[in-house]
Amino acid sequence: MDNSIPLLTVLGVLPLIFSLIAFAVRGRAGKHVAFVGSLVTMVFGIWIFFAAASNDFSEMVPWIKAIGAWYALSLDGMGRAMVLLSVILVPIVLIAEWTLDSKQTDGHLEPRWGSNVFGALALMVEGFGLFVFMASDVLLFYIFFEATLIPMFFLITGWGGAKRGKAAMKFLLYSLAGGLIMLFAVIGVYAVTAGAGQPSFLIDDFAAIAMSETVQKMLFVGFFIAFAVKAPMVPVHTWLPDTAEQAVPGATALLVGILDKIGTFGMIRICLGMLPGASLWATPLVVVLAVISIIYGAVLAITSTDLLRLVSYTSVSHFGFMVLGIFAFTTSSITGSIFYMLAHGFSSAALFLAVGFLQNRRGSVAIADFGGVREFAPLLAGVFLVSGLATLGLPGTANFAGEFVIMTGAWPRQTAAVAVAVFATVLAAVYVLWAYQRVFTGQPSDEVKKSITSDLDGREKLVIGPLIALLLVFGFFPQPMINVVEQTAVTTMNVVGMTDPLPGSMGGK
Amino acid sequence: MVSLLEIVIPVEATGLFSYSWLMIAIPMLVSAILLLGGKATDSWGHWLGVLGVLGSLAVALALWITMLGLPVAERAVHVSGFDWVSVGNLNLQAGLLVDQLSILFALLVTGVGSLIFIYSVGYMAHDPNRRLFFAFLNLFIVAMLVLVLADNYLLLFLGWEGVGLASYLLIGFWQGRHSAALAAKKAFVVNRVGDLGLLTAMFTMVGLFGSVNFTDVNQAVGSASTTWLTALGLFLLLAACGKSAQVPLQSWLLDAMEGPTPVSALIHAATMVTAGVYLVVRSHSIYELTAAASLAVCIVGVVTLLAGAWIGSTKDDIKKVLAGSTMSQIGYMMLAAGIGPAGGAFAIFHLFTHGFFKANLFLGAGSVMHAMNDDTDMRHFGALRKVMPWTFVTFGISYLAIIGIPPLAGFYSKDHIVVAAWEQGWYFGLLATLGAGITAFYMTRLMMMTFFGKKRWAEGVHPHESPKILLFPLIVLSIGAIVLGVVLNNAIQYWLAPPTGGHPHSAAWWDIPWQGWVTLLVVLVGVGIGYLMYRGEISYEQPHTINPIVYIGRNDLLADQFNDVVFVRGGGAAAAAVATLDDVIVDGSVRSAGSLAKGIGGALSKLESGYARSYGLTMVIGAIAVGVVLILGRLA
Amino acid sequence: MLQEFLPAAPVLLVLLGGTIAIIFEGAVPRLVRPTVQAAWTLLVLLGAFCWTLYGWTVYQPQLTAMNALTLDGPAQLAWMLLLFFAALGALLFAERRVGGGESPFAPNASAVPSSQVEREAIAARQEQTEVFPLLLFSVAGMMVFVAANDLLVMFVALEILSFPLYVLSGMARRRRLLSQEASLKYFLLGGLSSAIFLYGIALVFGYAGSFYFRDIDLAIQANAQSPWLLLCGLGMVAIGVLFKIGAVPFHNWVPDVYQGAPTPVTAFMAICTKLAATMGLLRLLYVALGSLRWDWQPMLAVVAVLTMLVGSLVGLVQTDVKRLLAYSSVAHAGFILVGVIGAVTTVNGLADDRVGSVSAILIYLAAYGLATMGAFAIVTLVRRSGAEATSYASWAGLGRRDPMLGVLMTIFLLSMAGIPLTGGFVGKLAVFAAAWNGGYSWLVLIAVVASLITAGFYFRIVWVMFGQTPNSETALVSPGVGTQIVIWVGVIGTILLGVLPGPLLDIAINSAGFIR
Amino acid sequence: MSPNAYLVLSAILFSIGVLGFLIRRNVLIIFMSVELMLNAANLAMVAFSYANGNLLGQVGAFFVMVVAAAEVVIGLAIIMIIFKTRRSASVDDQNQLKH
Repeated sequence: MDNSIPLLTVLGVLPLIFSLIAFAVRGRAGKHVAFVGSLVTMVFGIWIFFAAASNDFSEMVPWIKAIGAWYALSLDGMGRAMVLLSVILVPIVLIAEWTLDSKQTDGHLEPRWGSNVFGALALMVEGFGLFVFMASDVLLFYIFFEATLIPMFFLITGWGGAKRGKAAMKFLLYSLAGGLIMLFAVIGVYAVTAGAGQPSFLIDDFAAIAMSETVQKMLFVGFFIAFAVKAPMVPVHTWLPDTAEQAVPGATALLVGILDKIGTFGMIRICLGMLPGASLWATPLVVVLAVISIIYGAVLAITSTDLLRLVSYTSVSHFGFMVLGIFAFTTSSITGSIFYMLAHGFSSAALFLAVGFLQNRRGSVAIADFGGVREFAPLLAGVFLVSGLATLGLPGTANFAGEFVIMTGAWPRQTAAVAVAVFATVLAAVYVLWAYQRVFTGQPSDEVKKSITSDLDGREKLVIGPLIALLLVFGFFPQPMINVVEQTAVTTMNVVGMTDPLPGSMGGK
Repeated sequence: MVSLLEIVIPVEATGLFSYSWLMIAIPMLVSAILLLGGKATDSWGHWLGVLGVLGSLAVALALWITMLGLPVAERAVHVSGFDWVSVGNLNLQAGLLVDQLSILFALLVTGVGSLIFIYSVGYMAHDPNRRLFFAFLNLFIVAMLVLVLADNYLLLFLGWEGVGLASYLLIGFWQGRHSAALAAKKAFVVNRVGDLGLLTAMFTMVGLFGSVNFTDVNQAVGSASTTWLTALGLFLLLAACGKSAQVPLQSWLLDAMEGPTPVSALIHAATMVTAGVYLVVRSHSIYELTAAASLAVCIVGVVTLLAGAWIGSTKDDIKKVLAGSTMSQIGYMMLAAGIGPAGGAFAIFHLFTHGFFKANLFLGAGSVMHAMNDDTDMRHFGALRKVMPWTFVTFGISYLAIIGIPPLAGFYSKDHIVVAAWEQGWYFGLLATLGAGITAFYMTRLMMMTFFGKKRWAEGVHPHESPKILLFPLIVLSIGAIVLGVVLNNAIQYWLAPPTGGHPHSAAWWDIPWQGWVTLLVVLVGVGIGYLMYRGEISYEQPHTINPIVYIGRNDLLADQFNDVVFVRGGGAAAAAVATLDDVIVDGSVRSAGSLAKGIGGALSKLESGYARSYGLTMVIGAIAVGVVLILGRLA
Repeated sequence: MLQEFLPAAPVLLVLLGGTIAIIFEGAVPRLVRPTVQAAWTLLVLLGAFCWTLYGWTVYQPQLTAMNALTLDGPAQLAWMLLLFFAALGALLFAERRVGGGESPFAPNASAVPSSQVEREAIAARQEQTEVFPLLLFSVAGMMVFVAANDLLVMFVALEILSFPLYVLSGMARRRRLLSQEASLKYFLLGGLSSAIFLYGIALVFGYAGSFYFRDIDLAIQANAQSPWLLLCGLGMVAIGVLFKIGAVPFHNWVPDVYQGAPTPVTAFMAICTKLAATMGLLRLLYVALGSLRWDWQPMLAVVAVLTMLVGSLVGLVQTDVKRLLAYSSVAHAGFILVGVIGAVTTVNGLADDRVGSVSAILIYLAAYGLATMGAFAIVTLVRRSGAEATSYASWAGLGRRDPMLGVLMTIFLLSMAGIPLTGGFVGKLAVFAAAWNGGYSWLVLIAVVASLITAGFYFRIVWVMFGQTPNSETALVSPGVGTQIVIWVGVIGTILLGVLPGPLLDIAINSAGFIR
Repeated sequence: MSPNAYLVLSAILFSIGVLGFLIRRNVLIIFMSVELMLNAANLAMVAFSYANGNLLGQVGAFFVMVVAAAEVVIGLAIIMIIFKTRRSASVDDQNQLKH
């Protein structure tokens, strides 16, 4: 392979370039440009995904020599999975929000910007997100981590409900709060490496430095808080439901599907990869928080009266599983977490977008406004149910593979935590099926009869079909993807210096 | 104990066995065609659906016949699949295990299934979504076959959840009905509670043995501590309770009768609900090493068999009587499964015969409902034996079978369990015998109210015999109910000995132990009481009752009330409290941090008064403060 | 003799240019005078810039102008930045298109507002072209201030840079009452602070017996006299400079003056004054009072915390863009002080190729200047019936009416908020890193919290521009060439600095060494 | 000769200046207070200069006087125009810019 072309840079820059073009080309043409851009990125990203298996695409160029910052990109198993997730989700979201520029229902406020802007912003999110997943330099990681907030802020501001401004602000300030605390830690990384002789933000360089426990813990806390906000973990999750409630489902799908993964991604890449000692130190608390998130998110999902809030609370619960897996320190639990990140990306997007279809018809996402929808839109009911079943972790869907591997892996180390977390599978059934029951079954009201006049059209099928297919494929045949992401888990386990518990190490005679 | 355990190592599949997956693939393909084909398949979809299960049945029969020709040691066949998840120490494969137990189950599922499919073609003829119904039914067959053919707990779990899903879809098939939707949800959620058990059991197995494969677990089971094995046994029991509607997770089954009657027959009587028994029998190697868990299984079985009988005795809804009866009969099976190696084969035996006569009873009930404009209240029936002779006869045969009149199927299969119960402990025996008596009572009550006595039909109801397509399955099933007991009485023990670890005792079909006679006597007493009580007038409306026994039975042992108070209201209140906490404290603190910042900002901005002199004052005070800090710094 | 002054030529050039500009006032016909003055001013600034650049490549760090000035790396870099931003400021001064052909300054500053005299002045298209020489003199004062080698020169420079600003502040064409009030407040409070500064100088002089930084340092190291004299002197001198920087509690003038002054003047002084004052403070503290580090670090830490918190918290409740930018400027002063406190220099063990306090602050100031200049340039474009409209309500929906302008403003705000890929982020990173390396990690934590609060109001403006319904009463005038240059230079600089800060950072590091 | 007495005087003058600035409303008097503070500094410088035995402080005082003179020009100009506009010399009337 000719390494003279910086392919990873191309991958990251490609959507950004298309984004700029889409900004420049006003109106519907710009929308098409953005879509083509997302397709091109998808093709290229999928190629990279496969090609990265046998090639090392790493790039490393000194960037700001004075502070030891490198423009360093590389792609490991986890990165590949996230790249795949991102490049697939974006075109799907663009199709899903294709009609965003035309006013559909009374509940929809006028869009603030032209048709091209949504696509352009989505591509910008994608580009920045891809850089985050590829960065192997802490500063670079941080820069793109923060950079993603801006287009996301505009995505929330531009379209959606009446209180979207407030929601966007909350999202931004919350994320920024995490981000700035992380900046504190990033500067700490500089201080530590500079103190050790040569300032460097490279993750590998940092991991090689011995430092005092206090510093390690301090940095860990800084990074972890940022990731906890991002991944939404209780108690720093409240921005997500508010945001999801106001933003258009497409934007939320990008947010939850791709951007929030940065949280768990960072925990593995940075917390475990750079600060293994402190990670072990914090494990008890983190595991407790994760378990609380799992149950708490599920309970709040049950009480939600708004479908979008409901789906976002399920994400809080699911992110709890990922964090639990990460901090259980077994190869399988970490692998499971990474796999679950991918699976959750697809399932949450599917569910958000399915809710979006409902919203486009009814102009509302309040559960009370529905009932008996299945009679008029059986296909919509079907895809909602399938997405919901994936969300509740039915075997045969990718989410189950993730959850199961996480919990199985975590069981020997965190028996009590898993024993509590597993109850979320019951709660998941309650929130998904209760919502389904209230929305789709029973006798339709007059409003429902009036507003739900059509089942899924071709475009909507094109949106949800691939997602469901992916969920099923990864559910029945997770092993290929597991092979991809296991590499990261093995590396991380080596860094942390933990070994897997042997069978029989618990409960033997 | 451990040394007694014979572990069967399955041989790798060759020849016909390598095609076992076809059994699953055929209905899966059919289901996919029906689901994706949409309305285009409306006109012929139901026949394709029948074809699906028939294809499956054909494969199962072929395999069974092949297996009959094999030596016992080669009858357990393993069909390799693919790596599902293999990471770290975790190695999960998907593969099939075709052995005596699973093939028997597969035959039951596809055999009874085929009949019920045929029945459904007629029963659902006027439903606009009949195609969908068959798609779901095929989905169920797929999942059920995965469940019984899996060679490990994980794949079993896939089927386990799959049948749960199919059950959910079919119970709620008439989604416009609020009660159906609620019942479907309830069934799924309660089953999920049971699934917790299976999930934790699998986590534990991986932790203990590093595998969830049946063979691996059987081999390694001796290495684990009894405490963990007991835990494992209890986890599995929890799972079985959920799926098989055993106390305390029984409440969903009665509600599940909201589904179309063929569904009740197939899923909620003949096959799916017995999966819990299958699970316990499959895991016999674990239960053999833990007396406590086995005892728990027995207790659950006994309690449920009585509870089900109790409910059955008080209900007026024909399907709910049968549902209570199903619970009760599965209680027998569970009891047998808990008794150990000797009981395992009997549990499956009863499961098998029960599959036939209970399916027959349900389909008969469906036939009656068909005649009565879908009314299910027995108080509105009466004197149907004359207008529906075929239904009456077939129903009557299965009635005799279920209450255990020799030489019908139910007598033999139940007789073995009662005998085993007596041998396990007199209290189990006594209760099992008592249960048989109650069974006789409520079934007699059902017969009397439905087919005998006077007409109590509602206005405009003109009962008539059902069409042939409905009668054909009834006839076939009732034949099964007659002959299966005698035919299988000994054979099944030998057949199932390897997978259940049992030690068969051969006996002639006329050779009935004393417990059998006692039970028969009790049954006759039950029949007598039933006849006497329901021979006369029966009121059209359900009379109000203050009799606690009747009241509690009618209200499903107050399970719903309990659930309502504890989970719906209690849990709801807890959830509401969490939601308030989230809003007021968690989010509230963030919001108030925001308003606090603004408040402070607002207060501070007042210092910006616009008066130059006050600015000067601020500066001077600041200057003094700077001085103070400097001096303090020096002094410190 | 002349040779001795040659390295200081840029200062002399600016002074000379200013003087010549005054001659122009009498010599050049009135109608062409604005053009000539603007062109001349730009020419002078450009010339001085080039000369500085030349000097930077040629001269070793040295004392010059008979030991009155220090020509070291920081001074030269600060000169370049000052001249660069002053040139941008001058472009805004000269902008006439946005005012509908009128300059941003009063036609006759001495006329009473709304009087007959003023009306006649307007009718006669009079202009106060003196603003250009005033700008030049102020720049000269700033240049001397950052390079001063003794306290007395510093004082004189402080006054030279201040006086023109007092006058300029009062010369707004519109809302003259406010402008005059700003001028008066600035003058009075400035006078107070100068007096305190001067008294501090007297005390330090009393302690060290000399005005020269080098002598002061030596005297402190020799522990010449009672330290209390010195401490009082230190405090008072610091207050004088902190006033100019706009640090709390010496910041009260900032919002009022920034709001009242003509926007081009605000832009100029927001950047250049802060730049000059900061660099002066650095020299003062690092060179003259370096040995008192343990005294002034805690004191400045208290000031920095107050500055950051007050600037950011009060900013939250503002509803006027110009005033908000003023509070933002206060908050930035706090962040700068965080870097000052770190006091990581080669003197106390910093390796030669690393970012220290001085280089960090230079980067920060450059980034701050670019963004602030651009933001104020955009402020001049939003108008209602001819006058600038700066309330949030008038800014509503700006980004939706003119997306390009909205995006540009957003970029400036992002930079101020320290969002990555903008210069502001690199500045913050460098400054915070310097503080952490100097042992003030707790201060970094507070700074981070303050950054978050500032983000709250920056994004509020973004929300106002993009989220709210456009205000139809507000007109968006199209910018003239000068304003456009300012905006685009600001944007390109901001992004360049954010994406590729390496070169400038290297320059700053190489020129970070003070001499004495 | 000990400069102490002069220093005390200078401090008193400075304090009077500060107080005058804070207490008086008339702009002119406030301005005079500032000038007084400058002169207090001058006095201190001269005294220190004497004590230290060099002339630097005295030279400094000259510089300060020149600067102060310039300041007077600027200051009076500003105060004049404001007085012309508002017909008031009270600094407290100048409080439109606030919060």
